Amino acid sequence: MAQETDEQQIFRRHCREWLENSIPPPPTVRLPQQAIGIMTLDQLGYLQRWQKSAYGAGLVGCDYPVECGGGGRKDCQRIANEEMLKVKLPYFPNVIGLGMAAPTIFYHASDALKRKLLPRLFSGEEIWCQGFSEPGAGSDLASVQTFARRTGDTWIINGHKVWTSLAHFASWMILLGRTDKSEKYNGLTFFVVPIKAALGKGVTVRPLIKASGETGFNEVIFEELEIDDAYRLDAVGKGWQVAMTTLSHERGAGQMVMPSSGSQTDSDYSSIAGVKEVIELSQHTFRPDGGVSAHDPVIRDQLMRLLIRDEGMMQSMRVHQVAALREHPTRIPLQGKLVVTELIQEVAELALEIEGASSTLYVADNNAPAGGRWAQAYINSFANTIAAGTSEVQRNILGERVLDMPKSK
Amino acid sequence: MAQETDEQQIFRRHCREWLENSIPPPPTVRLPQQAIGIMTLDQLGYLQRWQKSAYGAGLVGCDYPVECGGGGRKDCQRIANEEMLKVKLPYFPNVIGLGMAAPTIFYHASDALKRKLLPRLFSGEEIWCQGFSEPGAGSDLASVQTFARRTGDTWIINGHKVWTSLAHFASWMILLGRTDKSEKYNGLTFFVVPIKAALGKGVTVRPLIKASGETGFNEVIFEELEIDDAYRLDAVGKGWQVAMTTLSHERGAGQMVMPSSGSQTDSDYSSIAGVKEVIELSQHTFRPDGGVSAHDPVIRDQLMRLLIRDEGMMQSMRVHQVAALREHPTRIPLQGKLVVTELIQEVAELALEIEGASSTLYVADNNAPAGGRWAQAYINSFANTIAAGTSEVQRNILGERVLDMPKSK
Amino acid sequence: MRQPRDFGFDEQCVQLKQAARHFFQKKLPTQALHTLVADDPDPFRAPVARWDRALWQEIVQLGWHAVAIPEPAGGAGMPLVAGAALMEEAGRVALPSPLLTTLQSSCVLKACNSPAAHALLEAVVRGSTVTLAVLDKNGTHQSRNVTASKTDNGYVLDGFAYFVQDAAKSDVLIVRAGGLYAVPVTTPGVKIVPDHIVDLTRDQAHIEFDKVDAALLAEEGDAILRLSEPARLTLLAADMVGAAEWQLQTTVDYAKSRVQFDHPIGFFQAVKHPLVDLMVLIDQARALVYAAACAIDHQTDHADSVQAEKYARMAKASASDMASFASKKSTQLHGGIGFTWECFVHLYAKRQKHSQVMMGDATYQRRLLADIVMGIPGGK
Amino acid sequence: MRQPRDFGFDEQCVQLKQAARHFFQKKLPTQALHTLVADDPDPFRAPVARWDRALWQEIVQLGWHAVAIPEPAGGAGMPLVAGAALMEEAGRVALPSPLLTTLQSSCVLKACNSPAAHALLEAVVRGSTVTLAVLDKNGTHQSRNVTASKTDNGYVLDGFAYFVQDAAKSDVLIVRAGGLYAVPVTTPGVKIVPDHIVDLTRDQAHIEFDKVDAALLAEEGDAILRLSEPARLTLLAADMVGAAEWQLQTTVDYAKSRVQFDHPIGFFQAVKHPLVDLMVLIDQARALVYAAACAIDHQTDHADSVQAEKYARMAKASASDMASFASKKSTQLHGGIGFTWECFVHLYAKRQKHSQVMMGDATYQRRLLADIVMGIPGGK
Repeated sequence: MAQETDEQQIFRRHCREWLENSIPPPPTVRLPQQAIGIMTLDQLGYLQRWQKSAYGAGLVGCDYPVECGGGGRKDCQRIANEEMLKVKLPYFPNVIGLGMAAPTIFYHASDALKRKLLPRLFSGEEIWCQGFSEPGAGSDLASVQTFARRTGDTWIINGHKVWTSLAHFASWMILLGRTDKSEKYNGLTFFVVPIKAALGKGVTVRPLIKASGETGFNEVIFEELEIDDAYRLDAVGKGWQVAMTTLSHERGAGQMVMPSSGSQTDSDYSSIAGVKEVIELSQHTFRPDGGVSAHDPVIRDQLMRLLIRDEGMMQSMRVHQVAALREHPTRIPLQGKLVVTELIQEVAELALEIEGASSTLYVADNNAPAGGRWAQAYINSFANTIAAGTSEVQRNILGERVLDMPKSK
Repeated sequence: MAQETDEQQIFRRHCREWLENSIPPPPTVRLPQQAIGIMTLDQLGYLQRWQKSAYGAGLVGCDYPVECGGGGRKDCQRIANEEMLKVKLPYFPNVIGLGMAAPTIFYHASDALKRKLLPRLFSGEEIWCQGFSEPGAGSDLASVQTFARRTGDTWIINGHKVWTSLAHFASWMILLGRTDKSEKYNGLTFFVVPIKAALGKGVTVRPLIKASGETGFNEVIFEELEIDDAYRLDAVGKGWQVAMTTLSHERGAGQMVMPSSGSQTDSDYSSIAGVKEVIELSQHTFRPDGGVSAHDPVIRDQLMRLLIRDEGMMQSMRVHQVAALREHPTRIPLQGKLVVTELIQEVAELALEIEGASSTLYVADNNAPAGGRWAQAYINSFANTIAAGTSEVQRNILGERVLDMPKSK
Repeated sequence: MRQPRDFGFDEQCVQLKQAARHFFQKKLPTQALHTLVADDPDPFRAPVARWDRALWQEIVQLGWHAVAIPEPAGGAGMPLVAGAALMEEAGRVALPSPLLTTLQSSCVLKACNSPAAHALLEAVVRGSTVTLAVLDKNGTHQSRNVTASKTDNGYVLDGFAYFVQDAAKSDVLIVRAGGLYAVPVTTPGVKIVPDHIVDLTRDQAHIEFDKVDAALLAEEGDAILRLSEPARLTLLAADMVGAAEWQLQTTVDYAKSRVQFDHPIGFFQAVKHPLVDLMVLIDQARALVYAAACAIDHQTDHADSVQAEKYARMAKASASDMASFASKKSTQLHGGIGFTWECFVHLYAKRQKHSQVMMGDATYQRRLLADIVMGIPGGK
Repeated sequence: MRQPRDFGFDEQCVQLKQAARHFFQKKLPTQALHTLVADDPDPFRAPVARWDRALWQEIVQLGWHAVAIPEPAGGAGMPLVAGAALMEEAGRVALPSPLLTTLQSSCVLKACNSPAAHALLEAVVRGSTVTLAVLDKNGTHQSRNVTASKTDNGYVLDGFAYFVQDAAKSDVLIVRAGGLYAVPVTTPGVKIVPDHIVDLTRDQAHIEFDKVDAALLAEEGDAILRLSEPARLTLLAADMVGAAEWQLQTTVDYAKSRVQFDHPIGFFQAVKHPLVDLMVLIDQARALVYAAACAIDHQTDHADSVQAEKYARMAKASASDMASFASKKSTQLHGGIGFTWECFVHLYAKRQKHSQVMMGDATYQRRLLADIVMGIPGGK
């Protein structure tokens, strides 16, 4: 067990002290469950104020160099996150920026670009979105067709990106584009694109409606958009390698720890997937014969199955934090996305079974249990098991990168 | 609904009348659950006497031509089987012969060979085995390496077959061999091989021990065995096509209905997979807290899940019998092997859970519930989910042949 | 009684199934369904029943709404297996209509065996649509949520009923208030409050009864409901089986046409194998639906009706698990498009979710099945 | 009490785990295990314990058998998390030995807190092996299957105990007879009847006590057993996790080397994906084992011990489901070779099946977990 460094110890104290007096007031608007569900400027504004405040105190971007707007510390983001998990806080709104754009920029952009982009990314003043998926490029990301053709020092972009969360608020997009049609992987190049500035001038953002009836994703269409070559990351034709940096961070298996706040701790079970809420739900919903759901032994068994998986998942992340127990660098982190998204789906489905007849009621119905939250959660759960690498692709990745089995494609 | 033909009606009456007075006496030796488990000559002799008697009465091979030893009837084997299902009978021992060798010979052998082989196959006097699998050719059957080289009108065979049920009793083997190493599928040729006559003269049969500790399968080794070219089926290089006839019959999706007896009917639930026995078992076994297993609501739920699948499987075979409901010719029959073998496995596993601590006891232990049958059944269940096309291969076949999806290999 | 091996699928019954398949596929292709029910994605839209009344009139003219009503009452007098086959085809197009509620209500009315019930059956034959108002706020039959008082002219009902299916498409309510009562929806004092529901292909309401005149159909309401429960479960499960077959075929089609990694995705076993498993689940559930319908059609004594109830609970349990898996896989395997409003799969997934909990989910059915097969622990 | 984020895996504990891994892998490669325990496939062979006594003596010399015994009694005084880590490595080689029973018995003895128990702990440190004889014929604690009578010199036991683990490898029995009693196996009147069991890597017996002299360890037998149950569950689950990791790695290796259809079979998702799912199950079970051990090591009040029991039941439930899946998939994915005696996978599958039912299966653990988390219905 490596002991904490002096820097880490001092920084941990700093975090604690600052947090003691800096927890933001509760929001006046109802917040979505995740940042990618932000719908209104009111919601965004509240969360941006929190991110800016945490950034100001040095709790965001701790491990990035000072000249990029970071804290210049070593392995301290983890400490800040741990302290931010201990108190009840909102989450950061700029999740694509912090989780994916920042490390990608850090590892692949020019120094000038890092200095230009990262400070306002960390502060949350500029929101980021991700332009990867296309109608014909989902699981098979390398088949993207959005084309960038070069004219001197500018690139002209045409194409169609889909499932871009936060695009309607975003100043910037990280974009994986094609610059050579003759080579699949080596024909890709990576850009940062100032989409807000170009709205109506080559960029159109349109909301996509989810199966739940809500908006939340967007499609972004590029028509003869011109951008400067300075917005290119790494070399022409190296886009796939750059995208791998993005994706490894998205999967929690990258080098840089993502700044994060907002989980609610609980002295007993802090359930990620909402199992605890469903146990609560079962206490005041009824089986078809009128019995309380929480008294049905089969329902109890199913609830415990999910509770055990929930706890097992959290404890396995705890195992990963112990260096001596970490026999493979990405075995546990690469499981996270797969495990949590499937668990959330099953929890929501069990909640509907527990609600029984009243699970038919949707969010607009005054009699819907928990405000119809679980029906909505179930429908939306597929966005999570599909987006950012479907569960099927996640299992390929785990089988290939961790268990070293041959590629399935 | 096509009505029964006159021939069928008369034949059905004949079957009923014969069966009324011809049910064999109970065996004096304990019989294995399936024909491929036959271990002793006593067991074999009892079952051979039954098959010969049923053949003598015209209940075996009904639909084959008279000149091949068959009944020369049209669509009557089904009738005989239905009638034989209604009473408690032993099964036929020559299952590989009846189910696989007979239709293969019928569709691909010379008339002379049909006349020579089929009568004693139907009567059960000559037992058959199947020489397909090899150590390196399991799921990928077409990679068989057992080689037959031609010298004039004889073939010299060298190679190694495994998992050959009944080989220790068999007079004949159907053998898929390689006659050309340069072509995978078109380099195969199909033979019938008189293995019993060649024992010690180019053929060695050795028992393989199963994980349950029992024998039951064999390996068969060919060393410079000479056979006559008359024992070849169809043309040289057409072995794969011939084998497809064998396999489609093995999967219950062939043209010829396999003669079969021996299921036990039951006025209420006639469970194929033994669910009923496990329900019975649960009435006198105990949970770790001392409660009767049958009173545990979660155990009851699990039992009902299996009972429903068991009944669903049987009813879906009933659906397949109704021509007007048969929207795809092999959709239901091709499911049979997959569904029944996986169900049997899960039933055995639940039985072990229900037995609790006493599930640790094996067949030699006097205190083992049901004589240790369920532990043995669980271990042996994998022979069924693996042999004759693993469950994984069965799912490929269903996806490709019934749902018309592209081949996975 | 000995049951026919073919479930009673005689020529008439087979013809009905084929005609219904052809008719529904032609009249309500999925694009038309989407236009009909999914024009407004806003979850807070008004809870208006979206259905095609003209199409329903055609169904009535074909007599399919009265398929299982005995000939003496003017119906087609066909067996329940015909009704199940019809519902399967209706489920296959996710038909928004009062067909299920009307067929189910007919089973209740047949069980009532009273002149009033006979009269209502005749009205059904003439085109009246009927639904059941028999559940309390918890979705159970436990509380006396509606009470009936005898008056000089008949009966008066007071109280609330919940989870009334396709109420906005119905002309008459069968209300549980100790006994069963018939109430035309236009009767003064009936207040139908539509629910905002997830399922876009159905409507649902809770209903207030305020001194509502009603006609007695049967004294022993709960007994009649129990008696008719196997048939009602079977019809519901048939709808689910049909819907699941659509989910299977649509997803298979997608898997054959969507190319990723240079293969149609059906090449990949992670796509292919779950679809095979779904096919197996569907075939078993369908078979149990037919077995249940056949057993109900041929029951003559108590043992028969126990057998019929077993098959019906098996059918609903099996169909519910099938529907859960079908919805999950049809959505998941459609990938990015699968969770959008414009894709059709959510219409079916939502209908299936609704059906899964109606009349009790799989776990509940298995509990009651176990009580029949294994006896009730403690031996009541 | 606040628990360390690292589960208490200090340097000593990590070193133990690494040393154990190295030692066991070197001393008992799977081929040697197969030779040791699977020489005779006949199910009717004599029920003789097959184990390597010399290897056990080495373990004793390393002090690992006493790893969790407090220093005052002469043990290593390490936390339970060290014992769990050790058991995990022992499970990984499917070690036939009295290690599990001795570690579990030590937990019982520690809980007894009596001079006799202290003395027995000291004997354990010196190399005595101990097992529990606490179950009745139904595998439960329900019946008074052994009775104790007080005599002038001490106590005398009469009755039967069942499902005694690794009895043939044990020197001393801890017998439940109201209280808990210590009985050396050589005491006159002790008759050990070996069971014919499925698991080749363990032995098991039922034992007759006929006027057997015994030393009282604790008056309140059931309370002590309950108190030590979380620790015993945790050690058992640790063994299962180690065994499952072997099942995973061995099957992955096979999937990488076995070629069919021109690909190593690991290419196919029907092989690859279940192995990934198994890995996830293992990692969760392992994490819950560590969490349980850590919670037990750091319990100071009632709330802590409730928490410890929760984690321990989670660990055993999780490990049992994991073991079931691991055994199924490791056998199935080995194909034809997988169901032969010569293949190693059945050794582990049989050990796992045995472990799954020991101390109660997953369903049972979940029921007790629900009683803690959700309260007992009816509110006892």
